[in-house]
Amino acid sequence: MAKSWKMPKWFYQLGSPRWCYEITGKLLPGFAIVAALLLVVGAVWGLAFAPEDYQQGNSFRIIYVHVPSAVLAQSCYMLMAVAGAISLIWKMKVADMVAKSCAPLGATLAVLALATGAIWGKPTWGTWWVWDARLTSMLILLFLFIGVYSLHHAIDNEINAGKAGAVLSLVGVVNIPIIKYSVEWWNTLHQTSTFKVTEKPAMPADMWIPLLIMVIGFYCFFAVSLMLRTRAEILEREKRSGWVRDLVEAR
Amino acid sequence: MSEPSVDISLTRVFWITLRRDLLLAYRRRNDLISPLMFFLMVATLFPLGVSPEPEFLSQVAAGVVWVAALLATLLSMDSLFRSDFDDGSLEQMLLSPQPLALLVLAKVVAHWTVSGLPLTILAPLLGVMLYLPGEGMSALIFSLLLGTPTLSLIGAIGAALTVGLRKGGVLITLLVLPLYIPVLIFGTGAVQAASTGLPIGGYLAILGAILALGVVLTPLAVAAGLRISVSN
Amino acid sequence: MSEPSVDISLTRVFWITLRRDLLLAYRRRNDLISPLMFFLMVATLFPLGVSPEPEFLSQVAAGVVWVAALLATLLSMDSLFRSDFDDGSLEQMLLSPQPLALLVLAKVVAHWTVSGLPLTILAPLLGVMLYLPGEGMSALIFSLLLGTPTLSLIGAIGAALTVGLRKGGVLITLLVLPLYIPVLIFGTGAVQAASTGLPIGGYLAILGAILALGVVLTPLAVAAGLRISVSN
Amino acid sequence: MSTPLLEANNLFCERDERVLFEQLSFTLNAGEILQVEGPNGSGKTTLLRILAGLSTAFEGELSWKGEPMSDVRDDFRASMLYFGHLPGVKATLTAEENLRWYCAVHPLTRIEGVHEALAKVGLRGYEDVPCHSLSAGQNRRVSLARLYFSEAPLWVLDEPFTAIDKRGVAEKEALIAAHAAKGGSVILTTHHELAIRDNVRQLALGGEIPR
Amino acid sequence: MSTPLLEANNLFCERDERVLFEQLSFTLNAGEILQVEGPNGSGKTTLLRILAGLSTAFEGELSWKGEPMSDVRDDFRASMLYFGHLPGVKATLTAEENLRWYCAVHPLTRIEGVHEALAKVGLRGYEDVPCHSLSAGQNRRVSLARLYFSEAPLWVLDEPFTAIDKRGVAEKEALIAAHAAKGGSVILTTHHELAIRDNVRQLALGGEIPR
Ligand code: HEM
Ligand SMILES: Nc1ncnc2c1ncn2[C@@H]1O[C@H](COP(=O)(O)OP(=O)(O)OP(=O)(O)O)[C@@H](O)[C@H]1O
Ligand SMILES: Nc1ncnc2c1ncn2[C@@H]1O[C@H](COP(=O)(O)OP(=O)(O)OP(=O)(O)O)[C@@H](O)[C@H]1O
Ligand SMILES: [Mg+2]
Ligand SMILES: [Mg+2]
Repeated sequence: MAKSWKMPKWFYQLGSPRWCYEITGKLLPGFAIVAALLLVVGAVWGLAFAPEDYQQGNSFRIIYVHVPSAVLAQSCYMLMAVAGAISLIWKMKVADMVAKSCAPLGATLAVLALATGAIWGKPTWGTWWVWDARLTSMLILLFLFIGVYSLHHAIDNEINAGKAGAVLSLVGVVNIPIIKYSVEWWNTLHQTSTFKVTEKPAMPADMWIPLLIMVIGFYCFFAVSLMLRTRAEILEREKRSGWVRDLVEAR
Repeated sequence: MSEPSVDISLTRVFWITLRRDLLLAYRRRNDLISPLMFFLMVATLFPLGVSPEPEFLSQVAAGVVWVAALLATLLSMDSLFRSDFDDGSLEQMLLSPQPLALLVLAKVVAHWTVSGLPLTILAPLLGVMLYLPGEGMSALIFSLLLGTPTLSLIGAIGAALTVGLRKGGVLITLLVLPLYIPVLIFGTGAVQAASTGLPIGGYLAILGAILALGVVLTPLAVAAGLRISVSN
Repeated sequence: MSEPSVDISLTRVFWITLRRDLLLAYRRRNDLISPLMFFLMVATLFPLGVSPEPEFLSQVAAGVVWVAALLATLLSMDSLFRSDFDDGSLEQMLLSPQPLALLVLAKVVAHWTVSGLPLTILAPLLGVMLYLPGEGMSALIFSLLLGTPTLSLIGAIGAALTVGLRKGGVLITLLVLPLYIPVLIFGTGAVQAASTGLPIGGYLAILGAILALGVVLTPLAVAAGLRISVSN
Repeated sequence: MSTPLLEANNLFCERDERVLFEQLSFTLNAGEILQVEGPNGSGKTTLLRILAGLSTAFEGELSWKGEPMSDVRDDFRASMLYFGHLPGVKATLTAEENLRWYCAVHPLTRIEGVHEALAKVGLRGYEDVPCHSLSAGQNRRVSLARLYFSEAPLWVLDEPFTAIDKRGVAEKEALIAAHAAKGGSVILTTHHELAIRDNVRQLALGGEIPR
Repeated sequence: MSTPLLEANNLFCERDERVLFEQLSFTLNAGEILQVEGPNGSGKTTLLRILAGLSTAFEGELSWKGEPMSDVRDDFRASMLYFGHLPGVKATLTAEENLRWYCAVHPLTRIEGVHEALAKVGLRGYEDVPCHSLSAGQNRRVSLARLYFSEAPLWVLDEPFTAIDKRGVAEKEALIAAHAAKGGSVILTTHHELAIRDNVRQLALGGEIPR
């Protein structure tokens, strides 16, 4: 195992659960407000004011949930793997907690992306499901999330569960490009899909600006839920330490 | 104090561990035929459950054989470290000063020799049973030959991570199957390409590359997984 | 001396054993989703490995779902008695004056509740993913509802006979798969009949009859198998 | 003379062509303790499993209260408590859940006694801990707790003191002696020196018995 | 004063929110025997697994020959023989095959000594029997045979006498004493009363130690 490389001081500070708890406590309200604002603005704009799609009518509006959740699910996996790697190499507790919190969030997002996609698919493609490259790799991503989540919960010992989850998500990271590549190749070989999810529809600004707002809003919302989960995790694991006791008594 | 560990060369440790695992497999040689029978039976169930028509079967043969090989490997994976864990041999392996990744690699090689290799050898029989076009046959064999070791290697990661858990058998499936998908896609891709007269070099090259990557990286992940599982 | 055994009524013993096994399953509730995920994944492997085309998939959907359900049941079967054997609970069961067949039946019912039943509930989702024609859906559900308990019962025989062996996991497949074939044939038959608009009453009646026979006979066979395995 | 509780007549057993015992006959009466002695591998566990009915790989006759064992199997099972090398404790259940299930399938037990029995074996405070988080000795204590609430007249105990600490051993010995004093019977094996002296008979297996 | 072989500094370990030990410090020198004592569940096995490097669930420092353990892990592993609750014997291999493999992966062993060691633990005549056909005690004897041909300076033995008959225990005790006399070190736990008196130090874990 790598001996600790020298890292900047803030990096180690981040590793202290207490510092992390305090800093997220300060950041939380800001993020929460921004998330709420962006989501409301984006949703109202996207759902009520953006123009109708000339082909799909109003059904396209589901894009405002679908794309953010799909994009975020992938980022979430990367975050989980990076946090896992950090916790493995530098034995940083907080990174471990972040990684643990990512798995259920990511799985939820993946389910959301799949569900909205399926709902969207019914009117546009006339079917709930197509074995298209995008869809398939999203499904596999969901499987990976569920795998990490199950492993976390199958191991009783917190620390070992974290390490095991980290090893698995790292292995998954190596595999994700391979999966993406293979699925795409496989699909282009067999199926000439009439609908390409990959191609960005030439959207008017009125359509994509709310989409962008929604995406950013989703990210902020994700940050909020991640912080909340991580904070709960910190309290749970550090409950015997002095500062948590003080905190509880202060309540 | 650590000179003697240099004495026993790493290759020797590898061979002895390989030999031990092959011996273990040989002692329980009735179990050896089981993955093969599973393999055969999935290929039998399929015509029974779906459709026995030759034209239909010959289209799907490559996929069915590959899926069957994948499931057979998966099924046999759980036992890779379980008995070592249960009887304490695994602890002794971890306490050995020899590189754990090396011992792991030896075990995986032994596992493949008694599961993936026989599957590959048996595959043409299945191909015939499912009316696989003759041109696809050699592609089937080569793709399995390059693909099944990767399946064993990836499966070993799942086995290592779940060995400490009671009832790991099904969880391992969950962890490992998503990682198997590229191998499956390139494997069947090769056979289908061959059946339609296309070149298969590209597919085999990719399968080979994945295997090479796997041989280098997975033993490390497996070793890490084992240390985690035992320290539980 | 034997009056107290009359006291504890047989129904109570059945319920308590059932409750215990459900509790055990609940304690490891994460394991519960694993057979389901396996089920889902096999259904995913198939389009990946064979062909993703809707017309093709809709033809084979019934067979693939059934084969996946069968394999998922099979995979989870091995653990039915293994942990009881390993920790000595099985010995205590055999030494109880209560009818062993009854205890066995309770265990199988618990097993089905946490494996076959969820599989049946999940099956429509797979049906949709594989483009099963809408008319076949209810036939799929009913055939699985009648078929999966039989699979659990038959699987229990295999589990009982192999529990004393190290590495039984694969041998059980060998023993059990041939016995599964009739269930598979009538199950997929029902769905295919429904998809083409034919009546399915006959198929379901046969599945029901097999199940009734199984409930009566298999617990006895399982009990005998367990006594043999333990006395080894 | 009253009929003995358990009677073994002319038992013969071999494993892998090694004769473990032959022409082995003995009786066990109510209130007696029979200690099966012998070095490692002399066949003590094998004998106990035969007596309990777990193994059928033997020749000879067994009778229970004067009747052939095969006729009264169920009565015998109801009257016996068996403690083997494997403790019969499910790792994911708590100690209490384990014992409650045992009570359900074994009639001669007092389910009310479970809680108290756990306290007596020193597991107070561990009632809610799943057994896989218990130490080796604690796991065996869970199984031994059955001795406190079972009303089975015959106890068959294979190495009950393994992994138990000294105080635990002394308590269990006292319990065994009390059981015998109340008219119960015990067959046990142990490599410890038994402190009980009353009503104890030895049965030696194997050529050379370490003394 | 020479640097101690093994040094533990301020160890802390808790399991399921129960503190097993805290501020535990001790040293072990060449030629010493350290007996870890404590009732069931006091953390003996946990401590031994931590020392052996099998468990990482602790806080505090360990050092080996004066250097931090993490730097000299491999040297430490090569110098240690660990005997745990699980004997590490494969059931389908014979005793000899089991021990030969052990020799291959552990450098400080004399492979020529395997045969003789098996005879010494009383398994002469059982060389060709797969271990699943051995009794509980014989299985543990297979694993204990390692003590006869290992040249590792440090032995870590968790309940080595479990399931071993009286004569076996006496022999193993003599062996341990001889190892210490030759300058080897031993850490062991046992619920038996140790007959060895020289160079033995006790380390008590848990509140109440049965005496
Ligand atoms: C279950 C079904 C579906 C799944 C799993 C799915 C999945 C995805 C994924 C993974 C992305 C990628 C986001 C990124 O990385 O940029 C995406 C984007 C997108 N999807 Fe879907 N999708 C589904 C159905 C649909 C349907 C039915 C439509 C509309 C016809 C659709 C339209 C889009 C669009 C327009 C984008 C944005 C493309 C871009 O910005 O690159 N999707 N979807
Ligand atoms: N896997 C585990 N998870 C959580 N707690 C555990 C685990 N294993 C043991 N413990 C707890 O740690 C404590 C010490 O266990 P340990 O096995 O070290 O005891 P011990 O001293 O070796 O006892 P014995 O004499 O019974 O072998 C016990 O109270 C037990 O409840
Ligand atoms: N499953 C088996 N198959 C064949 N032979 C066996 C089997 N189990 C035990 N034996 C043999 O039977 C003999 C007696 O074993 P048993 O377990 O009864 O001994 P024991 O007296 O209980 O010993 P211990 O004190 O070690 O527990 C041993 O020599 C062993 O080799
Ligand atoms: Mg014995
Ligand atoms: Mg212990």
